[in-house]
Amino acid sequence: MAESALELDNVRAGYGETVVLEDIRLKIAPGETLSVIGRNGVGKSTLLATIMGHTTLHGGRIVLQGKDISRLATYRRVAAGLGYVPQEREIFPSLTVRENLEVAARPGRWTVKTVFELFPRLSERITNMGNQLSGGEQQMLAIGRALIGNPSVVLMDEPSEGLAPVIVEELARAIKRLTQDGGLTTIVVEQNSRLALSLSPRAIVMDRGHVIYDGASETLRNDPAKLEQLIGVAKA
Amino acid sequence: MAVSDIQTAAPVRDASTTAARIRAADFVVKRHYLRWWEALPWLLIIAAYFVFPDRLTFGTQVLIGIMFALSLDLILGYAGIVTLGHALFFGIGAYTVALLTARWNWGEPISAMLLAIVLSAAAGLVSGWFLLRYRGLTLLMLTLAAAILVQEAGNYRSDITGGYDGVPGMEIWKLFGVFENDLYGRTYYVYVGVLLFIVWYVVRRIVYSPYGAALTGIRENVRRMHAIGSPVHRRLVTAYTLAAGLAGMAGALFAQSTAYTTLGVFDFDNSAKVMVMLILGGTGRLYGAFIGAAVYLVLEDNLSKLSPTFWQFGIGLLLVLTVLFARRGLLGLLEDAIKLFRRGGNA
Amino acid sequence: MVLFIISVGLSITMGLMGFVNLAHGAFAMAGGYLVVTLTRSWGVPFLPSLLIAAVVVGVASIPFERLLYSRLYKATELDQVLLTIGLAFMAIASYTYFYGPSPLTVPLPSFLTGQIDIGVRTVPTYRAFTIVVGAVLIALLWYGFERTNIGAKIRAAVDNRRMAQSVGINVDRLFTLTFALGSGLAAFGGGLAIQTFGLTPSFAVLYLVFFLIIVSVGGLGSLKGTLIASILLGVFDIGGKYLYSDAGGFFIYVLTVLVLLIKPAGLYGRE
Amino acid sequence: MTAALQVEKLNRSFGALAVTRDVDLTLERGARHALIGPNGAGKTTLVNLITGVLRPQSGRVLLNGDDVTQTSQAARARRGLARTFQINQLFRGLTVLENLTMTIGERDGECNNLWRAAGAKPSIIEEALDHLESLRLVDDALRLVRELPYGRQRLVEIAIALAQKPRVLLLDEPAAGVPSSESHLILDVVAALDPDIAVLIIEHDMDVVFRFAKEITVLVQGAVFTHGTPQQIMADEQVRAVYLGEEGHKVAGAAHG
Amino acid sequence: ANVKIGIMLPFSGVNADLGDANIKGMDLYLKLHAKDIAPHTIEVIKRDEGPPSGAAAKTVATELITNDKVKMIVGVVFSPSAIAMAPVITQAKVPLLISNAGTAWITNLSPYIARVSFSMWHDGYPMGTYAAKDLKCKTAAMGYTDFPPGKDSTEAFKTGFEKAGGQVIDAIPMGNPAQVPDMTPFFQRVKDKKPDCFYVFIPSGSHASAVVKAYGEVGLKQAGIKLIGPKDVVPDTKLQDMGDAAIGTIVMSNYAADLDNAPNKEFVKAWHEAYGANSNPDFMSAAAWDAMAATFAVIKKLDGNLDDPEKVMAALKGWSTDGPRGKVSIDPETRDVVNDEWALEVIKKPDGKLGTKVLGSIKGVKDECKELKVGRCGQGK
Ligand SMILES: Nc1ncnc2c1ncn2[C@@H]1O[C@H](COP(=O)(O)OP(=O)(O)OP(=O)(O)O)[C@@H](O)[C@H]1O
Ligand SMILES: Nc1ncnc2c1ncn2[C@@H]1O[C@H](COP(=O)(O)OP(=O)(O)OP(=O)(O)O)[C@@H](O)[C@H]1O
Ligand SMILES: [Mg+2]
Ligand SMILES: [Mg+2]
Repeated sequence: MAESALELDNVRAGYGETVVLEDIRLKIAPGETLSVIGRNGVGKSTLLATIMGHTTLHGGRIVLQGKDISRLATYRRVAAGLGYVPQEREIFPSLTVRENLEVAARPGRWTVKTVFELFPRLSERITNMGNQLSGGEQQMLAIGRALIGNPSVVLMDEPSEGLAPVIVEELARAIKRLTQDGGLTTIVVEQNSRLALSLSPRAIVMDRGHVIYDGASETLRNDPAKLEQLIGVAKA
Repeated sequence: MAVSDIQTAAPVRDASTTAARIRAADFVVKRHYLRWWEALPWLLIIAAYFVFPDRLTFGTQVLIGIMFALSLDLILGYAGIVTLGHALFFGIGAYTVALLTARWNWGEPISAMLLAIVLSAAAGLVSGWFLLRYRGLTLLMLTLAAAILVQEAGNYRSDITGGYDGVPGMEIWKLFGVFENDLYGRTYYVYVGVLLFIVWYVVRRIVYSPYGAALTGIRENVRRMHAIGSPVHRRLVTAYTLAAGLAGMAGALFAQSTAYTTLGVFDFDNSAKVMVMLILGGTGRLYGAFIGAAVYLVLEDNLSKLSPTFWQFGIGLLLVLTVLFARRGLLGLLEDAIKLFRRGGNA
Repeated sequence: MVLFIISVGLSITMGLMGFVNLAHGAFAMAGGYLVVTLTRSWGVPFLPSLLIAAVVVGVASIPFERLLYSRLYKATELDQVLLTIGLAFMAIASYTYFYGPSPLTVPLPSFLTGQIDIGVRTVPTYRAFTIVVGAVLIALLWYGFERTNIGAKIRAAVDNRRMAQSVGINVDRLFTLTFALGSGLAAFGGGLAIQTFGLTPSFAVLYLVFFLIIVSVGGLGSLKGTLIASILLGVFDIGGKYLYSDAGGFFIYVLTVLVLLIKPAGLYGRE
Repeated sequence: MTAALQVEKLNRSFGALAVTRDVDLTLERGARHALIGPNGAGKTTLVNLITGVLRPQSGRVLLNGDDVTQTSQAARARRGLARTFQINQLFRGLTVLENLTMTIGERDGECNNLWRAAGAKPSIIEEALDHLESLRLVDDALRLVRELPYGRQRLVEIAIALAQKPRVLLLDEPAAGVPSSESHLILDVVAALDPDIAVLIIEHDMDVVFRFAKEITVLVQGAVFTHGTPQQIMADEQVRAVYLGEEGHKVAGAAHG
Repeated sequence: ANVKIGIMLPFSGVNADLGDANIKGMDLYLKLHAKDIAPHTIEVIKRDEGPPSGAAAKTVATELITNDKVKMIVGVVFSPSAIAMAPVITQAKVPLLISNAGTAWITNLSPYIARVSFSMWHDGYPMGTYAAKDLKCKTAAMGYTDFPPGKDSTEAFKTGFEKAGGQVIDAIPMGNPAQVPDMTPFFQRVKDKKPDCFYVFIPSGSHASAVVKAYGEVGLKQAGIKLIGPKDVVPDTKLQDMGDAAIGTIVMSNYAADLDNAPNKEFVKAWHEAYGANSNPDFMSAAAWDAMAATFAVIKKLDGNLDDPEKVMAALKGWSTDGPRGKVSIDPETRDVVNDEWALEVIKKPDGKLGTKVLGSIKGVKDECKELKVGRCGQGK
């Protein structure tokens, strides 16, 4: 297929009147993983939120597998194949672990069972309420909840935050596996640039609402000076 | 200590940081300063005395309504305690006055009012101590039930309280032994007006004090308040006690100005109405109580004259419209309008 | 039991949807008046009118939900209180205008009047009837909410609306339908209540406190809780009145206070 | 010398799940201690037990040698125990500056005052601004917390804990959500603290842990798994298996080496 | 001259239907008799009496006096309203003519208060006598709504009943007026106690229907217990809705729509013409009608000049009429009404509708509470 899994065309978006993202152009092929890095508050989360339809779109188009979803309600975008792991996890506190998964479930290869295989820790906590989970467990649940919707494109906002290093490794392996043999397309926002750059062959760097680098992760990994220049603390 | 360490850690401060510091400090220091428009309600209250000389009995009820709403604002608006039993304290205040005159023949208004404040505050202290461990709907129902239980108890002993027929023949003595409450209600309008001013001043001091800030903190995030060492329960009980005392004061003035009271003062309706008035005006902003009580009562009065049967429709419509178009109450609407006006002026 | 049927509707709108709906009584009242009109002016028999009223009010509540309630899901409870009290006031005035302030009654079919013998003692037929109807409703709702994950979806949407949409829940439609269900139940209960409580325009607020008590004692959003609370409070109320009439009103309030002091979230509430 | 914080044989379970099992932990004055362990090991629960959010079923918590097991959260805070939350607990509807003045006000007992105006004490405002400045938050002083990006909110969380002038400071994943480029700010601030203050940090970022800690406790399934210097922990094969993994191990080595 | 009169009734809220029954009677009189006082005219100002807490009533009364300058106030459904207003009435010397509020001792509160309606004792006391003597009840239970008129009414009944040799074996407060009118448990208790008669007082709103329903549902009728009470139990306005369970109920009243006298026939006919055949006047409407009649009589007698309150009171004290309720006058001594009382039984009329049949009557009933000086009735002016 020549068609890209997700395409952002000249997107301008923000919160109400304020514009946070300017002129975003992105094309992601099916099965590709894209890492997004950048300093605090530059609009990484806003980028994902915009794809989900949580922000105000001021211009441009968002195309998911050939279908323009720019005007669709969020739940329709999910039906069209998006999955989302928000930065603050946003587990439903008054639902149990199982219910948190069930409300998001859609038919496909991911089921409650397979999610529990990925995160065995969760299956031990199955009757806990969402707000009775440890931070890391919530993170696992957030990821599981996105996967169980069996999306074709999954957006993860800092999925490694709060996870133990072993689990992060496990997660990274899982993502790689999924993209390779599952055809899953993934966009990962990561604070941990080392992890981000090892996770995917391609990375973008954002600054103040713009994409200022789009290219091979390899380049950045091998050139710490350039990386520092792109994401280092500007003022200091 | 730690602070000085940090200061040495950031020895050079660039100009923009300094400017930002000054701006921020300035804002906090000036927050409690009186603004010119804060005189407006008082000017209106004074003006009303001269413009509507034959409506002062009603005017007095409005002032009492404002006082009652103001006491609620302290706990609802600032501390975030949602209660449906505020009429309890209003009622205790009213009955203190009523029983003093009817059973002990003591009709001196000021001492009776002070006693009413003390007793209702005491009731606030005791009930608050027990109830303020709860929140949300639970607290709502508990406060509601508390008021109704007292009401039922009053009805049970209607030999003392006069039940729903009320305590008649209350003899309220002249104010300071000189001023009688005339038919036109001038005396009590002035009297209640002055007391309202005092109450307003006290409440204003409280909400702009560090203690008031702590109440806001509790409303915003209790968990954090616990973690920074705030004695949350004590703070809430204090606020509740104060508000109860002020509500009792309003109740006492109500009983004195009408020289009558029945168990109806404990009604759920009474608690609900004061809450509606406050939200209508806008919570947590001191003047919401003024606008809310005045608008509600004046409208109720006028509409009920216009159509004794259907005035409720108008009030209902007002409430609905307020929620839809002025989410933060009438006061919020006013603020938005002013902001818009300012922006328009600047542009 | 009648109280239960109305309360269960409230438990759905207020408990599950998290909307402080003080206009709930107004929907119940609308149902009551509709039943009166249907039976008296149009000659529709009582039972079909009950169902028609439930459906009509349920459907009629949709525009209310879309135009008014939906704007306030994210607002504070205080705003919700203001809106719904306002609606209740308007309903009272409107119904007074159309139906007058006097209490109305419905003609009951003869098989619902009188008493039936259940062996140990006789009970009023109507009471037995409401109990049966209530039981059927419980069974249906139980199945609907506990067996499917609709209940969980509603709670998810209340917890975090944005996130619920992000997992593919059509929150708007879900809420509209749930609200219509709650209002329809209210109307159904309102129709049933005419016989027991009478029907005046102030119905909209008169029994509100009771609904609130039942819902809070039962625990927000819990069907089981609402059921048990209405039975418990009903038994206490009747027993208390029978034995110690002097202290009549005391009992349910004391019980309410006790339950809530010990279990703040209600009998079956989630802490 | 009595330890700043001492935890003895602490136990706590939720239903059948034992989340804290016979935990012993000592923070000497000036300690720089890290608590690590897999997700759900009970680290946050331990902090909650120490600060009084939760009550233990058995065991004791001593602050400066005094038994505080039965006292309230607030009482412990007033004895100099401060913490940050893993999930932000801020006054979201207030400005950043107010978040701090309130904290300082409660610390100094200023909030018992019903009569003086809140802004009347310049020393409080100055101190609050100092804290903000150390975390580069002065420009945001008058913004509402809820309008800040997540990373900045994390910094406010830390500023509040610092403003309590604690003697024992518990940091629950302070760097989570703060980009690595800014997490050093946090370390700088903590490093600049009075060396007498005992600090316990919970972190999954091994960069931070190994740069900061002089002592590490590993918690697994509610119990202390092992305890030692960073070198010892790094060398521990079992810790690597249950927690660090290959990558984490490498990082730990890099940070320390 | 143009005479300004204030009318205060509850037009909104839970008890709006009581105000409705009153105002319809007054409006009807005003419409039909406006010419009677020519060349004078009357201007009525209607105000909402508010909830039965008294507070609103006092404010409203004050404003009617100070702002609208009315010469007289007519109406008032709730006793607390009248009690709260009393000091204002005394202070301002604006006479109050009560058309409904029934607590017996209200007229003692001010020399400027008179009543044309009834006190709780007017129905209750004779009912007690009648139950013991004519209905041959040896024992009775009493059930009442737990607020002052309820206590008043049962007190009156008990006094009359026990004087005539009966014995009250149970007195049951049945909740306050705002509570759910679920009467079943109380009625069950009465059933188990097996008295001969069951005297019930409830405010005549939705509680009335509930009483009759509970009476039918619990099966007191089959158990041979007679339901008796003041007219509030089966007011004419609600009678048709009550169903057959109401048949056989015996009440004591100063009025029934079916009373067979000329003025009443006219009154009922005019009523049907004005408000439709399905609407019926009840004892409140009749009292309200008489209140207007008394007002008009005063205007005529004083030739339109009501400035002197003493003269108004004097005119009221001497007033009497032959109205729908039969012969009615105001006792100059107590300023309370003197009227005939009728013992009525609910029957099914030939046309299938429910109606009442007169079983007996007692002429010229005064307020026994004041005669016997019971409690507060004995105090005051
Ligand atoms: N709800 C909101 N309303 C208004 N402005 C917002 C809102 N959320 C974020 N912003 C602003 O949008 C900008 C981008 O924020 P965003 O959260 O996308 O940053 P980020 O790159 O994800 O940062 P972080 O690394 O801290 O997560 C920031 O300046 C922030 O202040
Ligand atoms: N209120 C509760 N009820 C039941 N179980 C709970 C409750 N709170 C926490 N738990 C469970 O206790 C265990 C310990 O949780 P805790 O938050 O202490 O873990 P943690 O070590 O901080 O993990 P993380 O690194 O993921 O933050 C978890 O498995 C959690 O699910
Ligand atoms: Mg982000
Ligand atoms: Mg944790």
